[in-house]
Amino acid sequence: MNRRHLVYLDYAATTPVDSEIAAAMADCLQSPYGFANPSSNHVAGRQSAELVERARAQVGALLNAEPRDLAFTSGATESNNLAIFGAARHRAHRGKHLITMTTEHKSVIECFEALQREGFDVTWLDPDKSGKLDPQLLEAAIRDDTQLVSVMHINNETGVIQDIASIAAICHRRDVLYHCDAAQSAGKLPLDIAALGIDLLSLTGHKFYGPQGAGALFVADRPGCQLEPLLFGGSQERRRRPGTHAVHQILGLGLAAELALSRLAADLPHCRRLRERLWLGIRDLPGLCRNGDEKETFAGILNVSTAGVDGESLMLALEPLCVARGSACNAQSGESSFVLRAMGRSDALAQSAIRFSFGRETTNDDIDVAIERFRWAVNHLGKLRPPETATATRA
Amino acid sequence: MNRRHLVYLDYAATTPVDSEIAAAMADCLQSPYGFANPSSNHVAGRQSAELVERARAQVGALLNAEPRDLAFTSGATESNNLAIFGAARHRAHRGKHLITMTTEHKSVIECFEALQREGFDVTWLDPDKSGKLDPQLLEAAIRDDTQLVSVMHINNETGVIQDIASIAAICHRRDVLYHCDAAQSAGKLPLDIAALGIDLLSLTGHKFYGPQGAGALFVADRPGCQLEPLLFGGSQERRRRPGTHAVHQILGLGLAAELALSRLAADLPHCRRLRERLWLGIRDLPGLCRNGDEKETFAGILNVSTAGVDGESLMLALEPLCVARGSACNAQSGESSFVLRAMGRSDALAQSAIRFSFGRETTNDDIDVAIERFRWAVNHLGKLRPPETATATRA
Amino acid sequence: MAPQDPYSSLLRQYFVSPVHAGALRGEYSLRLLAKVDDGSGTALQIEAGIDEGTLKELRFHALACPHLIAAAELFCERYEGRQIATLRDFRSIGIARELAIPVSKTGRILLLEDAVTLLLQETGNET
Amino acid sequence: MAPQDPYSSLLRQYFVSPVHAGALRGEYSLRLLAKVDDGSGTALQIEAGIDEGTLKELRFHALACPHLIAAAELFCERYEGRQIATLRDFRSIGIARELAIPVSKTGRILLLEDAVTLLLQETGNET
Ligand SMILES: Cc1ncc(COP(=O)(O)O)c(C=O)c1O
Ligand SMILES: Cc1ncc(COP(=O)(O)O)c(C=O)c1O
Repeated sequence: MNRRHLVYLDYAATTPVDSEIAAAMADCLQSPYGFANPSSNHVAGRQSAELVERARAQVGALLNAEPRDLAFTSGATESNNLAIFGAARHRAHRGKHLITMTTEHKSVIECFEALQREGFDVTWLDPDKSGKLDPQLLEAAIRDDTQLVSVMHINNETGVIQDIASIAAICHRRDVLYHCDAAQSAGKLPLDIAALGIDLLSLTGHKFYGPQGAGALFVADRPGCQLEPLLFGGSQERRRRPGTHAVHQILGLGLAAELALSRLAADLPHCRRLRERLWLGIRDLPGLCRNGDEKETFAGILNVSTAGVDGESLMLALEPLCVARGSACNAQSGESSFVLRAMGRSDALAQSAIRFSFGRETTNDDIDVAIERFRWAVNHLGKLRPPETATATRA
Repeated sequence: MNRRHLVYLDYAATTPVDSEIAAAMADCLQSPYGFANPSSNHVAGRQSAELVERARAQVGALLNAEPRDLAFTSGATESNNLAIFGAARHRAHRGKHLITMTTEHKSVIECFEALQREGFDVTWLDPDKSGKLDPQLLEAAIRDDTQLVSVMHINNETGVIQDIASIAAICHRRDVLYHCDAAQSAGKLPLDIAALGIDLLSLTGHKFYGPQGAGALFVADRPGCQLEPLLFGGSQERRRRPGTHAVHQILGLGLAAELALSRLAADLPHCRRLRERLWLGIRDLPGLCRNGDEKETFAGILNVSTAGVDGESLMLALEPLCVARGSACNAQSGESSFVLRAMGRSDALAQSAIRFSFGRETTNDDIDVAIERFRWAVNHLGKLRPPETATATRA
Repeated sequence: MAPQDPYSSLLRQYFVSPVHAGALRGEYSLRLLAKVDDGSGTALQIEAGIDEGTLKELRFHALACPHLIAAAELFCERYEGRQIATLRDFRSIGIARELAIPVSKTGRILLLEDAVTLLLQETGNET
Repeated sequence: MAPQDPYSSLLRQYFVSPVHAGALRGEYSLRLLAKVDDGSGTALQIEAGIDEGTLKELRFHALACPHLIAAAELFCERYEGRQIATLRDFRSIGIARELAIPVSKTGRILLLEDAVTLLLQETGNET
């Protein structure tokens, strides 16, 4: 398959690295002393340390957070693990009740499952059919021994946006820590941590045009918001995350944050236009339905199911489009999406779901190729379908 | 301070990235689809997955290990944590006795300290004065309930090389897992995991001309050698290490492994010549002594103490040399080296220790600058010293 | 361990251009239909147009994964023009090999074997 | 949070070229020596050459961190030529500020205050 013909519409899995950021990272890797260990107490080390601190300030500016409250990690998976295990274990003496949702990313869900095995009591909240969490449900679930709530900002499969301001407010009122997995929203939606009152927030560079393998965890500087570390062995990141800093990676993350801040206002309407174009181009297809709230969904994601179509065959028929079934994480297993199942979709519809996701570098032409290809694929598979097979659209 | 005048002799903290590797990483970051998520089930994703698997084969070749037994991590700190917590917890039902050394890297020591707090029983072995572990001591320390031994290959401060073949053999005979922190040796000394019979081995790219933030853990495929994961949330790396792969990072690590294999034979004698030149140039200085066994020390490290000299002042007087006091990890704290203390050095001598470390790109000129500067610094501080202050060389 | 493209180029070809997809076009003395499904959404049906013991035309419909679609197409292509009796020796494993279906996924095309068996039974009933 | 160079350029200058390091060179009616140490390796001694109540020459020796070396040098430079009595107002904190010593490290130069106090006591003993 010729690379040139690929149309990449899988921005929610990972974005291309911005070319200027890639160049700056390359410079850092190749500069005479840009590589030095920031923990080294010599001139080159101090220069590296300055690069790291500049990046910390850039990420802080993106989130309106104090730079010193940010710890650099290897990505959102690690940030989520550190936040959830770290807070739950640190507050275990106060109580062992935790709350999260069934539609969280696996790197959140599996932490809570592990904590359950450790003896914590976890309440799993379901979304409504549109994928949203009713804040009342959360309010009702909080108990005297509740210590931590983890609800993501943008869902990685459907793009559904949770009302994190209300969630944070409820948590604060009840003296419960609130962790937000913002892997899909940081750098894409405005985020003001100080105003929102979030305690813990995870992000990762490769979802907003920065490098893979570079993330951060915000930890609010307030009593009760402390973490047991997950990794031990050095005083980096105020002992929250030891290990030699990956200077070029952190530099890339910082630049991505800076760029995102300046591009937010342009990126969002761009995505909205693209999504509208895509939806208008395919919505009349038989059996098609849209997954996730139509209004409160991030503009960079369109998730659709097609009744009477096999998801894997649809993926193959869509080549050379690069899109996702569910999310990248369960791409290999071929399971149907647990997120859509939790939203009440039938198994058949959930397994046919395709996620289109796009961003800064996506063009109208890309969308037009996607429309054409998607229409062809659905028609092709429709022709193959045994005549009497059910094609009911609703779950 | 002008960068051009810096002389970088801190290869044990981090090496420069090989320029071809840096270029390949930059290519990957900038290539149209080199960035895709290897877990994505589309053409671009599969191309990325191939890059990851090629790198796995390259690292496997360096170690003579099965590629599938390698898990990519964010560095040796994470690899050490995963190996030690993972194995200790997985085998806890069999017994809770663990063995390590007092001269290990902090990312090993602090894991064992944390395990002690969890209720494990840890035996801490001291080295002899030359920094080496007497295998008999290890043999004697193993009990029926011993599950894991962790002894590093090359010590990061002194360069002392442990006899890991004997250690591995003892562990195997007694059915104890052997973990080796090879952060300082992988890519620098020949390592044949299959022949040595090591169960768990940690490495990190930035110590052998690869990128920071990219490491691996080897986990032998044999019964009893399983790990509890540290991070949860995705099926990457056979569930040993979830999270989106950092493709460019892993690619860089793989290339560094490949390059190291082809350069091993040339790098070692080069380092030996440099170290000889350096030692000959400074050994007559008053109060000077060498730390670590003279023979069984990695040629890329020379660690010396100077009686009657303050370590921090020595570091400053050495500018613009980039060298280390102890290791980068305790550079900020200014503590005297616990490694040298464990080897029986007095506090005064330990705190004056300077680690010169060098490698592939170090030149004779660099060494000559180092000699000149070191001589000047020791003389300068000697002149400042109160006349009657003790300058005894021996500990 | 190397991540392979799970679809061989032959598989892709049969998947994209399944010329035997659809209903029978000709007129035959005997028309048989075998319908199978796995109870969880995957469905396959094969139609055979038969004259004098010969499979004159084979057609299929499928709501299935790419492997099964390609396998059905390959089956139709291969057995058109053959005697009914040759179906007795049909095993999906041969097709799995031809299409280079990864071992872990060969189970996916067992439904084809079920459909062929059913077809044979139907011919037995008719003759 | 920004990692600062822990050594200001003034500190570096005094550290690298401590012109007051060493022993007294001149002849004075009164020579005083104050020796202090912190019990764990750091040692400072200050010598004063005094004529008619004036600190004519100040010299120091130190086995110490850069901050204390630079502070001692700055002290000697500053107080040479002054009256002994001016030593009474000496506080190391002023020097810490001048040398831009990070707050977390100002404790390192308290030994200088001890030495100056000792020097004052010695002059008291002598006069
Ligand atoms: C919502 C969400 N959380 C967490 C992650 C994990 O991020 P990373 O792969 O950088 O560890 C992702 C993406 O993979 C995500 O979409
Ligand atoms: C012996 C040893 N182990 C572990 C590490 C940790 O490696 P990293 O910083 O890549 O996590 C280092 C270096 O920092 C080391 O020298």
